[in-house]
Amino acid sequence: MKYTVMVNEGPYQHQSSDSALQFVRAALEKGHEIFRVFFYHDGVNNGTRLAVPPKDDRLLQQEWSDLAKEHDLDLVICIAAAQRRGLMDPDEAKRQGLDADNIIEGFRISGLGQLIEGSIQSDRTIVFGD
Amino acid sequence: MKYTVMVNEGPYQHQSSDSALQFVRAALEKGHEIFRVFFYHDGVNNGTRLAVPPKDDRLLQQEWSDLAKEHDLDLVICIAAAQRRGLMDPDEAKRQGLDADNIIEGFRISGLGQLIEGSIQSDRTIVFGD
Amino acid sequence: MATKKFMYVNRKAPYGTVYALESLEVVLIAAAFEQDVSLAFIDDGVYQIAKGQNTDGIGMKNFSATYNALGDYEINKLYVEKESLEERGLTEDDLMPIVWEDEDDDWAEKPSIRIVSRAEMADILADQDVHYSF
Amino acid sequence: MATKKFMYVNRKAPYGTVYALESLEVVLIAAAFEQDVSLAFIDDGVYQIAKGQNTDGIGMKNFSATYNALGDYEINKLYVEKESLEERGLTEDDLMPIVWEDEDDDWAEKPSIRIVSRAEMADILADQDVHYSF
Amino acid sequence: MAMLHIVNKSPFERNAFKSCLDHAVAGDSILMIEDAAVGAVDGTVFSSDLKAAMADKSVYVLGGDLAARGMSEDRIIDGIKVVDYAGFVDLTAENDKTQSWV
Amino acid sequence: MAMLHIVNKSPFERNAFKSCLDHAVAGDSILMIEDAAVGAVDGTVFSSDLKAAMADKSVYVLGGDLAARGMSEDRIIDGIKVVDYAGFVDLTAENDKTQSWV
Repeated sequence: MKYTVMVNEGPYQHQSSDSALQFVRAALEKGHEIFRVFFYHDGVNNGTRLAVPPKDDRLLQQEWSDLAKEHDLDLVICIAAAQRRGLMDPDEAKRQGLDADNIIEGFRISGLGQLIEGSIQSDRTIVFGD
Repeated sequence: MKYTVMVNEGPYQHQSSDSALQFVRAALEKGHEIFRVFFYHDGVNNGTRLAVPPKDDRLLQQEWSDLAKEHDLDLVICIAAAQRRGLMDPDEAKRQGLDADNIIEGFRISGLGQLIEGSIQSDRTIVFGD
Repeated sequence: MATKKFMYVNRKAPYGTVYALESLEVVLIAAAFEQDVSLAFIDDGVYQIAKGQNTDGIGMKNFSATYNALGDYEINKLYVEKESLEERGLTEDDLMPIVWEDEDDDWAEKPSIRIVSRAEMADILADQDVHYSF
Repeated sequence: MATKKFMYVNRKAPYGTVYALESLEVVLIAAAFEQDVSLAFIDDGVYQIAKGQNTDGIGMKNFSATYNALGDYEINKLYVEKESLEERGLTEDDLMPIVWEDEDDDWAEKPSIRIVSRAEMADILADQDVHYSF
Repeated sequence: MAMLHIVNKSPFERNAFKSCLDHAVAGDSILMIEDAAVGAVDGTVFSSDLKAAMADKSVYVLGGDLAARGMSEDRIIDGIKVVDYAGFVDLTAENDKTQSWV
Repeated sequence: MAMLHIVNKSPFERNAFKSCLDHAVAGDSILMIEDAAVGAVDGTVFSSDLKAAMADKSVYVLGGDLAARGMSEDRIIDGIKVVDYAGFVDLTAENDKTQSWV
């Protein structure tokens, strides 16, 4: 089965990101295909590389990044939501005249059309939010 | 009257940041003192300089920054909450071996003791959250 | 590409959270994909299309006029739950008169808002392929 | 510095949101300031101190043991609302046996949890100087 | 020692507003901001609870939040006072302390 | 064309769970995750609503979320099935579509 997963909250504040991560892992283990994970609203904040590993807790942003590398996942951050909240990749930061970017490896920034296309192409769309 | 204001949500996702900003402006206009604004939980995300001015909407992060400059406000971001979520100043980024920082002018990163101290020193503590 | 039935489920008041605004942004993009698009306004979601919204006092962008533009994108199925209105002391008269122009009927203006009962809403939700929740 | 009465109002379940964990982090820091600290567990906040919490299945850190450490910081006023427990089918037996050692009573172990009625909780809240809401 | 209770949640969506009413004591004030503003409207499933609380408490609503959600002032419960942000600040100063029901 | 309803909100805090019950149709399935897991416990002010829904709908709870909140499986309502994340995935595959009541 082919899935598109939508993540609408940032890491830690709500469990959504944790739940989505566990769901995606379980789906992959069962041999399903994750066509795309789309990060919207505060979900864009899952894609920062500036978070610091806590002494005794999970680092969600890194876990998403590692999972993407391991399974060649397509993790897409919505550009409009990202601009409001300050999540930037090198190209977009340059285009906006900003002096830094903060995206972590394994995520890419693109438009909302990627969400719709994901839902059209996939058998199931699963939403994780507040 | 002397106020400490606590902001517990990031910009846009919840109205908390807007409400706190309007409250602080109104308090200043009435001649009250804002001893400190403490950003906790996702509230730390109000302090990024990587957000992009929208065509037709407010840029909350910049509005906080401008207000701080104008009134010499003490805007404090909780370090523990910031580390989880990826909000860094140059010193902390360097200390953690990160290649970038994203704090906007007018905010500083410090510990939770700043919140308690603010509430002890102030006549009123007002919480804005989800 | 296959055509699917997309349902945007709006259950929250506008301005208190960003969901209403960012839901609308998805809807506008979705229009380009030529899918079957419906919007449901349930619970506090009914306030999103309340008429007379004025944000001058809170410094936020008033995006309510955008709902009137949906007709231009051929998005004209806005289901509003009757019980949700009633519980909040509202009637259809409290909603914006959102319309669309029917190309097949000499561009006659027709209402986009369809008031449905909770039971009808349940059936409408059951009849969709993709549910985006805001 | 003046001594104020600080009340930490906990109204949300743990793990679904970060508030319970980050509330506890403030409480631990607050201990150093020698203020009068109380915690209230109201509504879903009562689940924060439910016993037997096990987070193995969700990949999150189980921080519930930290409540047991509060006594060492002389934080021993944990008010739990009776009606909130009852509405959720819970009793005091479902809560962790959080205790503190009374220095003035030969280090006798005493319970930190005080079950109070909703009306009593209202009076306790009214008697504070600073309310942090989580 | 009167308290200002600040509520920002719709009474139709969450239990925070109800919990506030259950814990406010006589003489306290309640201010509705953000999504809670819709709770000021008369003729809702919540209005009788709020009216009961008004017997011994003062109730306020932030006008800007009410207007943003399309609710005009002439439909709110009699006796609820409409304030702006300056009035919000005054309420925090006039009361000895505040509690936010987030 | 059966639907899986995913609820992640405590029924004591928000109206999302109640709204889900009001809109699910016969033959649908309901899965409680995150804070909604506490809704599975028997003897609460919510359990009669949920039991009524179970007359023509299947109800599941994510075991990990139940355990995290200290609720043991022996106190949940009879007939509610406990699943892990693998079971969650199976439910999304067995049903034709899903709706999240966020």
